[in-house]
Order: sequence, then structure tokens, then C-alpha cells
Amino acid sequence: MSLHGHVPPEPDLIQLLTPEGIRVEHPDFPLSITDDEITSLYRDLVLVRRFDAEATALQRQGELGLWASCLGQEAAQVGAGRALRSQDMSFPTYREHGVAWCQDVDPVTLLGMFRGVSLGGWNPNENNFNLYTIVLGAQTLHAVGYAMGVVRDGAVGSGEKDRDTAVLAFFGDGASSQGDVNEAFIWAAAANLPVVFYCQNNQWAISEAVERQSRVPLFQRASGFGFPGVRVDGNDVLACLAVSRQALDEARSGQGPTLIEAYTYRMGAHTTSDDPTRYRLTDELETWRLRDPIERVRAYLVREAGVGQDFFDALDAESEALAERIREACRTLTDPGPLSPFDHVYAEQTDELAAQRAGYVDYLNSFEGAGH
Amino acid sequence: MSLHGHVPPEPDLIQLLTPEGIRVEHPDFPLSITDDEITSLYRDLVLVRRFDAEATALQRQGELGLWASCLGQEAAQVGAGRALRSQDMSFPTYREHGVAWCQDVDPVTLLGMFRGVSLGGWNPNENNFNLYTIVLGAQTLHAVGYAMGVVRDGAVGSGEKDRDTAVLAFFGDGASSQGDVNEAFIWAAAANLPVVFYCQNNQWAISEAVERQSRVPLFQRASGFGFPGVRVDGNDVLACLAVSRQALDEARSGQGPTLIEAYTYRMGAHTTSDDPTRYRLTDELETWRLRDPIERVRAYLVREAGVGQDFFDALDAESEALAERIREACRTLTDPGPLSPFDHVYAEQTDELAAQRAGYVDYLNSFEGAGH
Amino acid sequence: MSTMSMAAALNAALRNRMEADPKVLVMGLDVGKLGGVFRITDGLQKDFGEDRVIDAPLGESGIVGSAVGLAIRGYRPVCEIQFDGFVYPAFDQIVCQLAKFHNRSLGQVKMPVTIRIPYGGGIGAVEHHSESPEAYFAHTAGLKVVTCSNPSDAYWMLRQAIECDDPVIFFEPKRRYWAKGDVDTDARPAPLHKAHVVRPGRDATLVAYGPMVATALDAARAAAEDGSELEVIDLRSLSPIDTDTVVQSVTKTGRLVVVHEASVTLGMGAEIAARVQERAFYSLEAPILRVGGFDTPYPPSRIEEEWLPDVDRILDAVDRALSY
Amino acid sequence: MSTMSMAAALNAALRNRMEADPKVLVMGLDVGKLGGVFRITDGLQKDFGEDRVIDAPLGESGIVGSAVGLAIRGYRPVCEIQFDGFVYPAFDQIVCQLAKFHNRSLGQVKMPVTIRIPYGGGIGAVEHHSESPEAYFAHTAGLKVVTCSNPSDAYWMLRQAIECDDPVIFFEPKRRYWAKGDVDTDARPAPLHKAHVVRPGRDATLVAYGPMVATALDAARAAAEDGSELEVIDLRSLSPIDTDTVVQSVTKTGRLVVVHEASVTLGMGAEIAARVQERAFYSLEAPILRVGGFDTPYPPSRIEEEWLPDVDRILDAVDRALSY
Ligand SMILES: Cc1ncc(C[n+]2csc(CCOP(=O)(O)OP(=O)(O)O)c2C)c(N)n1
Ligand SMILES: Cc1ncc(C[n+]2csc(CCOP(=O)(O)OP(=O)(O)O)c2C)c(N)n1
Ligand SMILES: [Mg+2]
Ligand SMILES: [Mg+2]
Repeated sequence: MSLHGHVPPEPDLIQLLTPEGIRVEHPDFPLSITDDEITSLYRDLVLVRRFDAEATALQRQGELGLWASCLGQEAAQVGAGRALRSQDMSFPTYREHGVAWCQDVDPVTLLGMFRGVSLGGWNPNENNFNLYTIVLGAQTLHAVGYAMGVVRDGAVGSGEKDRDTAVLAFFGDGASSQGDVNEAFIWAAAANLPVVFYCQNNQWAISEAVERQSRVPLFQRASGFGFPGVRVDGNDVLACLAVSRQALDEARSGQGPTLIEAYTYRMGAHTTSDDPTRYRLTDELETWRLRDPIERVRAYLVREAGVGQDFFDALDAESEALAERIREACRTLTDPGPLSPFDHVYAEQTDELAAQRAGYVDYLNSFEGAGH
Repeated sequence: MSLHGHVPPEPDLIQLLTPEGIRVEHPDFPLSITDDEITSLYRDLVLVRRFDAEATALQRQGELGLWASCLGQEAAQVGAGRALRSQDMSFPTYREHGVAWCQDVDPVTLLGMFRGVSLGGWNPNENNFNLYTIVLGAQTLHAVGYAMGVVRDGAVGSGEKDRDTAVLAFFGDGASSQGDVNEAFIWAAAANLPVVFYCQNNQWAISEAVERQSRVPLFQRASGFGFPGVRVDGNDVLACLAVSRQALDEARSGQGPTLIEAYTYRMGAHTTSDDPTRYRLTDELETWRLRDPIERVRAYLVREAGVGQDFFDALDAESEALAERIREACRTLTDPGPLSPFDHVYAEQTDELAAQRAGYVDYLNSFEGAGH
Repeated sequence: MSTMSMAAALNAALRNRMEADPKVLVMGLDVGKLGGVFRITDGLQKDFGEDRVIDAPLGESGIVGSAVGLAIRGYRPVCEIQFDGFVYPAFDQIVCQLAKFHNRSLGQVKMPVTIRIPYGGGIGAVEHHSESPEAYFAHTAGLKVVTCSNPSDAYWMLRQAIECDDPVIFFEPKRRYWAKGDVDTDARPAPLHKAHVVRPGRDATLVAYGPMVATALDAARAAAEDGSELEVIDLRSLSPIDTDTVVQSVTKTGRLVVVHEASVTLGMGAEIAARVQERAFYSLEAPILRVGGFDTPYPPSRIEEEWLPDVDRILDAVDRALSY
Repeated sequence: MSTMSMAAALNAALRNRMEADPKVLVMGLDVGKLGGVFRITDGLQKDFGEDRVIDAPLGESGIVGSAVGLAIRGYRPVCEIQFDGFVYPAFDQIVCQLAKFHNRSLGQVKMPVTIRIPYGGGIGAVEHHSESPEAYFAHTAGLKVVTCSNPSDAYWMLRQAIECDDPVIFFEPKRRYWAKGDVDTDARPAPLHKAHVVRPGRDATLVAYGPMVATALDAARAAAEDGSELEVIDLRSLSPIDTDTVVQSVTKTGRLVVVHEASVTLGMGAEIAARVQERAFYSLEAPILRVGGFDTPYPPSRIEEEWLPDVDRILDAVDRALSY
């Protein structure tokens, strides 16, 4: 026999809403959802996109140093984010603005690090939304440790709806190649932890296409570690919601980890510093525009749910108000003081650092009226 | 559907020689082998075990600081080692004494680092046997890089028997959890490199049973990365040989990586510093004794191949001679000089280190006749 | 007050903290049934269970990374790295996450994680089992780094490290694990980051820490026979450094020799020299000298005793310092 | 002789070595079509092909680990680490394998691997994109560590690093990538590990390297206006260190200030201070002072200019040194 004989077939994406906005059923992932709920998902998608666009604009205007846009990935993020219960914890990369939104993190909070006035600075335990993590993959191990704590706290498989807790760990197609992510798989599998790994395969890691990382679909990775993996249409918010719910439910009930690959597309540049024209063809972008995560929901709402123009007009107004608020608030995010770097290095400040800080205070004071 | 519904069945081990010494066929891994060849494999197994036992004894006598015995894993190692062609390269951990033997590395060479007179000190390119690597998993990435070089050298898929080259990378069940090993899988798969990953699952990583690392058989890991994995009876030298040959052949011809899990058992302690009675039951050892990798070949040779007592007597004598030679040679492995640490830090010595060395020479000279 | 080995003292400290605080967990390789390769965690799993004394999958990045996650959830993990040379796979998680998380969160998330690392040479081991990586961590803002030289400090400093709300890298001098000493578990311990004058003297100061304290004391005894009184300081804390105690001593003696096993270039001796020459400039009667490992990889064990600082090399440096 | 940016000079050096030696490979993240996030490898993949300019899977340990394997096979890989803060996942492979392999093999296997790392701050970036990790590597025996401060050095030092049979960690001051300077590609370059006196002076010595050389020169110009002549040394090589050149200068000036962006504790300044106070003890008229990043994580970019050493902080230290 040839060891290399067998080539597995490419899987179908799990889809519940086609790019044309047609609601379809998937035998394994039934979703009962009202049109009102879909409308509310649509609102999230639109507001996230608007907020994201505003941040990109703020970067262009010099108000932010950088922005990592989630354009095109709104459904993957809102679908997952809306599947979380209030006790669940999420561990984002640096691009999950849509998840932050669903977790009620004020968008303005996210701007701090991109503006350069903080390194994050929010409290992960406030909205159960961890700090953005820039070193790729590191947060997946944090999710694992957090989940170990969840288990030890007896917050898995108790059957109590408000107690049982799942952990949702995000990473990208590129990050899937980091040792840390694979160690996270190993730990989660070995201890059957309540972690759902959520890989947004947006086809690119900066300029490297996903084929650089893997020659098989990424969701398959999980099976080798002994837990289920599933690929979902990442531009279909209903499918992302249904699959995330299922995986989170199973995690909470003690059935262990799942890997979800949300198959989507980074419609924009990697960040505002990036120039994707150097490495990808516009054709590709056009193909993906036809699969836009928002358009299909709008089509559904208009055609199937009879949502009228009033709603869309009101949402436009709400979007603009949001953008306006963000714009204003961003401009007022003030620079930290020169002594702030010393403030939170330690929970228990050291004499050494206190002395270094004091020396710096003296130095700064030496300029007062010194004509420098 | 429950994502967690499916439990894959435990696989059968690939086996060509039963623990009772009965030759069986496996449909996927035919092996045509003469009794002479089996006799020669037997000789390797016996000599490796004898050499290994001698090293353990030398440690007890204080001639070695440490020894990591391969007792019980001889078949896994000799089967793989004998499948290599002279142009292939192997990357061991610290326990592949049986592979070293097959690669014509003098056992005495291996003793240096365990005696503490060197850090390895052999030339990997001399016998195509890389230096022992103690940091778990690191060598699997070296194997990947080496294989990248092989491909660039045009030494894959050329169809020339003496040119096409494969790389064999060893690691243990414990090491399979290291990020590096998983990154090696990713690299090898993505670039379709001629690497055969050879995991000796000897059931233990010091005191941790393999269940700590994985809840599914380790060979399955490969499928998630998109290349074949196979589990072989690691105590069956014929099966190990057949499967390794096949995987190495496919690597050489350009079909890419394979993961072989050789299912075996560490019959001894982790190293001479370890006390396995603290963590495992002797029952387990008894079970595995019945699957001894050498006994079954001997049974076959006696019963099926008509090999007579003369041969075994001669081999005993050869074993003792080998042990004797090793014992003698070990005692003459001399300590390096006090200045040797400076010799090979750099290929191009720095003035700085040369000066440090010179200062140390002066210091040492200051003791001459100084009565210290 | 009782007499125990450093290994037993460390075990007792772990036990004390685990009893006091259910949020304290122990994790690492072989820390369970085996009790760790040095038996520091001996018996803990039996008494506290498998979910508080966790045999980890074999990955150091996983150990530290999951400790960070546990800390976010409010736990207080104590990680064991099996040997000094195996901490590097966790380096990224230590430097970029553990050390920076509290700061990144503007103080809203604490990282009370202790990382125990048996370190240093002198035990006849193979490669990667005898290294002294402390300077890497002492250079990293956000970490605290300490090391003990005797059973009493081992007991108290480990307790204090676990109680500390910041990440502490706790270096254990493995070749001193079996040396015994008195431990008073009812005493009031000294502050964790305070250096100790362990032998007073007036002619020169020796600064050492961890495994080298005993060696420095031996050197001081030998020097005393030759008529020189060396003051020996056990630094104990490598970050922060108790510079005051060192400066005070040098102000008196005028001479300083710093001793450690780590390679001399950019080892702790460099920092101490840089600080002391600045703060005690007018007191110094001789340059500050350093005795450390050479700038080479750790050598094969048969010659480690020659490579490592010993009494002779320390005295040679003291002689040179005294000759100014 | 031509005028080019440091980025262009580095690109030219890579091109030169790739043309000269088919064993030279370039690998890293986004080094292919994109030409690297800083465009240092711009156009190389087009000209040398995908098997010599390799877009790696996204893992730094994989990049360095496979470079080690390539070196065993006789190749001469040049790895790019995308930003300073992302080198840590490769730390184990660098410290335990790359740095030690030649020694482990008793000199029988060479490790001619160059690791290029854009480093330092001042570009307004987010976390992990502005760090100065050079001391970790300079403390590691078996590595050579260098850094350039101008296009000419960038060109020649990178060529020399690639030609060197030892592993070289090559730090590129990212905020100086676009500054232009003359490069004479026909010149005879200075030895790789030689420090350069880039401005002569008699009152005090400033040692800097990489991004801080320009700042030190600015400070020297400002000091000159106030009547002090500072001698500025561009260290260039961080391991080995050309201590002689520094000592010679201090012997003349009697005063030394070392400047770098890295946190001051256990930064390069510590080692230089330790060496110079030993070798120039009687010449020093003031303690050696250090101006570096504070012992904190790198701050948010809006205040990085305050955190980083600048002309004022350097002059403040110079004033203090001169006041002794
Ligand atoms: C350890 C590490 N190496 C390199 C980088 C630089 N980097 C930032 S984002 C990125 C690509 C990530 O791709 P992917 O994981 O697919 O996420 P995406 O940006 O597409 O959301 C790289 C290489 C990093 N942040 N961390
Ligand atoms: C990175 C690293 N961490 C820890 C160790 C210490 N250690 C040496 S061998 C070993 C167990 C290895 O188990 P396995 O991979 O199954 O190989 P085996 O010893 O069974 O052959 C451990 C933890 C190491 N060598 N390297
Ligand atoms: Mg991506
Ligand atoms: Mg094992």
C-alpha cells in the first residue's frame, strides 16, 4: 500500500444562509431563530462594520497609529460573540472587534492601544473579554489555563445554565502554525477542557496565503489531537452562531474542546500599514465581495422577513451616531503621563523602580524654568 | 448533531512477527526477507541490548554519570535504522543507541556525553547520525531544515537510488507535546518534505503515562496536518523495518512526510537516575516482557529458520567481546583539558574569548609550584 | 526550629501555602507521583489531589501559558521547570505575557505566578542540566527574581514568592538541595528582596547568591587564615537588587568581588559592578572584579569544577583587588 | 560610492551574498512577494526564486530550527524575524541549538546562520514592535551580536555577518531604515567586531550603538555648543565587545556615558561599565553613567519619546559626569 494514497475530499462549508440570502437548513446544525433575532444580528454586523470603518478613517487622519480592520469578518465574529453566555470568557487576537462589541466592550476602549495611549488597559474580567494579544497564539494557552480554572471551580457539567462556563479562544490561519496553538490543542484535549478554539481563516497571514501553513483544511487539525473540528461559512452569521452555540454548549456540559474554522476573508489590508496589492489579485477580492457577510442578511431581511426601509434608515442613523461618538471620543483619549510607565509594572512596587521613578521626577523637574 | 459523538476505534498494530515468533502477513506492508536477513537483524538486536546493558553497568560502576537505556526499544530502533540508506540522515533524541548502531556509529562514541567528557562531539555528517539532542523535540525542526536542503539539492524524486534522500526524525511520546514537534509537522506538510517522523511511544515520559499527552493514538496526529500516520508494533523488528522502508521510500520519491508511531515500552528506568517504582506497577512490566522484541525473533529463528545453538553461542561470545571492548574503551575516554571549553565556541575565535582563555592560562600557570 | 535539607524546606513551604490558600496550584513535569525529579513536590499530590498538583503535558510554553490563564481566573500557580536549560521554550510566555500582563491591564489583572527553576552546576549532569539563566530574567522588567542559598531562606522565600502578587522566578541551587540547615517556621522572615550580610569583614566584600554563597563563605574562611577579613553578602534577590546593602559594605571595605556561576559577560556581576561604581565611586580602592563562568557553553561535567568559580578563583580575584 | 537608505543597503548586501554563494538562503515571514514588512528583501524572491527566498510558515521556532538543519546540510540561511518582540518563540532554538551546535560537535559542524532583527522604538508602533532584546543574546555564549547605525555599516556588516561561519544576530535599527548615507561597495570594510570612534572629543566619552548613535551625535553637537567636546563611539559589535577602543577613549577623557534603548538593568551599559571600570580604573574621573530605557515594559507609543533616551537625557548624564 502507498502510505500517501489517500486524499480526503474537501469538505462542504456549514451554511445556513446563502450568499444570496436564502435560508437553508443543515441537518447537523438546526437553528431556530426568529426574524427579530436575525434583525438584531444584522444590526450588530452593520454597527461593527461602521465602527471598524471609522477606526480606519481615524488612522488615516492620524488619530490612530494603526488599525487592524475586521472588514469582511463581521459575521464570523458576531456569530461567535453572540453565542457566548455572560459567564463565558473569550480570548481574542487583535482583530476581534466584533466579538468585543457583542461582549459590550465600548469600541472606544479598543482604540487606546491603536492610538498608542495604552497597551490595552481594559480589565478582561469586566466584560469577559481578554486583552488583545499581539504575539500570535499566546492567548490560546491562556484560554487553556483559564479553562483549567473553570473546571476546578466546578463550573463545567454542573447542569446549571448560569454556572457552566466555556472559554472561546480566537486565532488566525497564520497563527495556527505557532507551537503555542498546538500545545493549547494538546492540553485542552488531554484534560478535556471546556475550550472552543475559533480559527478565523481569512485566507491570509499578512502576505502569506493559507496554503503556506497547511495543505489540508485547518479544521481537520483537531481530529489528530482527538477532538472534533468543523468548518463553517465564516461569512454566514447564522451558521457561525449555530455552530458556536453547539460547540460552547458541549464545552460547558463537559464534553471537551472543539475547533471551529470560520472560513472567511480579510477584505481589507492586514493593517493600515499594509499594502495588499503587492501580493494578491483584486479578482480574489471581487469573488469574496459576492459573499459579503452583511449583504446576504440584508437580502434575507428585505425579501423574507419584510423588514422595511425605515429600519435600514434608522440603522444608518444609528451607525453614523456611533461613528460620530467614536470619532469624538477617540480625539479625547489623552496621552498618559510620562511617569505612567512606572505605575503598573508590579502590583507590589519595588524600591528599585520607585527610586528610578523618583530620579526621573527630579530630572523632569530640573527643566522647570530651566529654559530647555 | 453532537460534535463530540464520534469515537474512532483503536487501531490494530501493524505486525509481521507475533510475540510468539509467528511470521504473519500484513496486506499493506508486505516484506520479503530472507532468514539470513532476519538472523542479521537478530544479531543487531542482541548486540544493541548487550551494549546498552554494559553502559548501564558502567554507570553503576561510576564510569558514566548517566545512561538512558533503550532496553525494550531495540526492535523499534533497529527496524528503523536498518531501513535507512547510506545517503539518508537521521536525527535522534538521546536514546537511539540502536539506530546509532545501525548507522555504524561506534557505541563508545555515544558514551562520551554520558561520561561527561564531551557534549556529544561526533560529526553528524560522518555517519549521517545527528548529535543527540536533549532539549525535547528541537531536533525535529533540524530534520525539517535538513530536508529543505535535500530538496534544494535535487535529492528527492530524481529516481536515482543512491541520490534520493530521506530524513528520519526521532522523538518520544512525551516530546510529541512540544510546540517544536508540531511546528515540524506543519513545515514538513506544507512543503511536502522528505521527512519520516518516528515516534517511539514507549508509554512513558519519565513518570507521566502517555495518556497525559494525548487521548487518542499518537499516529493519528499526522492526519490533522495532512500527511499519513501509522502505528506499528514497535517490538516487532520486521514490522518496524517494513513500515520504515515504505515511508522512507515514499519520502525519497517526493511523496512527503509520514508519521510512524512505534508502539513499544521502556522496560528500564527513564535513566539511571530514575526510580520507576514510584510511579508504575510491576504488572505492566510483566505484560510487556511477554512482548519482548528479541525473544520473538529468537523463537522464529529456532523454530522456523532452523538456526542452531552454534549461532547463538557465537553471538553470545561476540556480545561479550563487544561489552568487554566497550568497558575498556570507556575507561580510557579521557577528560578534556581545562582549556577545552574555549576551543569550539566559535568557528572564528573572538579576540575577547581568546583573551579570556589567555587570562585563564595565566591563572592556571600561577599555581605551578605555588603550593596551592 | 528544626533541621532540614533545602529540598525538605521547599517542600514544606509549598505545603504551607497549599494548605493556606486553595488557589495555590502546583504544576510541572513529573510533579505528581514522582514528586519531581528532585522530589521537591514529594507527597503533595497524594495530599492535595490531582487537580491541585498537576502533571502537565510535556511543554514548558504550555506550563507557563496556562499559568497565565489560571492567574486571570484568580489562581496562584506555582510552576516547576524541570531543569534550568528547559526554561527557554517558555521564554516567550514569560517575557511577553507573564511579565507584561499586569502592566498591559493597567494593574487590573494580577499575575501571582511563581516559577521554580532548579539551576546551576556541580552535579555531574549532561548538557542543559547545569545552567544559570538568571540574568535573562533579571533583565526583564515585570519579573521579580530571587534565589535561596540555605534551607531557611528556601522555606521563607518560597512562601513569600507564592504570596507575592507579582510573577516571581524562583531559582533553586540544585547542588545545595541536600545540604541541611535550621529552619524556624515561626520566625518573622526578612523581606524577600533584602540582601543579607552573612559574614562581616572589613578588607573586601564578596557578593554571591544561590549556590555560590557557600563557596564564597569557604573563600572567606580561607582568606581569614591568611589574615584578610572578607565581608560576604548573600544577594538573595536578583531583581530588584538590594544595592544599598552592597554599597554600604563597599563603602566600608573599598573592594568588591562578585561571584556567580553564570557566564560573566552580562551576568549579574555586570549590573552590580555598574551600580556600585556609580554609587560608591569615591569609596572604591580597587576596581570591582567579577568571578563567573567563562563566556562559553557550560562544559562537559568532568571538567565543570574547573570551569565553575571555586575558592581558588575567588581568592585570586580577592588578591588582585587587595593588591590595588 | 552611492547614496542610499539603510534599507536599500541591507537589500544590496543580501543580493550581493545571494549572488556570490548559492548556499545563501533567505527565510522569514512575508519576505517573498511582500519583500518583508520593511521591504528589506524587496525583489529578492523575484530574482532568486521561491526556493531561495522562502516565505516560512508562521512560527519563529520553526524558522530558526530549520535554519539549524539547513546549516547541518551545508547551507547558509539568513533568517528575518519580523519584529524584535517576536524573537522569543525562537529563543530556545537560538540559545540551546544555534549557539551551541558548533561547540557540541567539537567544531565539526558550522552554524553560519544570520538572524536579522529589526529592533528598537521610535516608530509609533503597538506593543512588541519597539523592543531592544540585544542583551539576552550578548549574554549567550556561542552567538555573535552586531548592529549597524548607518547605511555603509548596514551594507558591510550584513555581508560580513553572512560570510561569518558563526551564528550572528544582526540587529537593524528600524527607525533608521530610511535615513540615507554614502555606501562604497568597493571599499575595504572594517573588521566586523571593531568599534568606531565616530566623533573625536576630549571631555567625555559617549558609547552608543544602533539607533542611539545618531542621538549621541546630536548630543555631542549640542554639547559642543556649550563648550564640551564629547568623543562618540559607535560600538557596532555587542558580542564580542571591542573593549579596547572604549578603554582607550576613556583613558583620554576620564568620563564615560553609555546609551541604549534597552532597559538599563543588565543592558549593554552594565557590561561596558563593568569592563571599563576594571580596565581604566585609574583613568576614571567620574563614575560611568548609563542612559537607557527605564526598567519597565516599553510604553505606549504616544509617550515613547519621553521614555527613550534623548539628547536631553544624555546631556543630563554628561553634565553629571562632568560635575565630578
Ligand atoms: C509571534 C509573532 N510573530 C509574528 C507576528 C507578526 N504578525 C502580526 S499579524 C501576522 C499575521 C497573522 O496572520 P493570521 O494568524 O492569519 O491572523 P490575521 O492577521 O489574518 O487575522 C504576523 C506575522 C506576531 N504578531 N507574532
Ligand atoms: C524541553 C525539555 N523539557 C524537559 C526535559 C526533561 N526530560 C528529559 S527526558 C523527558 C521525558 C521524555 O519523554 P519521551 O519524549 O516520551 O521520551 P523517552 O524518554 O520516553 O524516550 C523529560 C521531561 C527535556 N529534556 N527537554
Ligand atoms: Mg489570517
Ligand atoms: Mg516516552
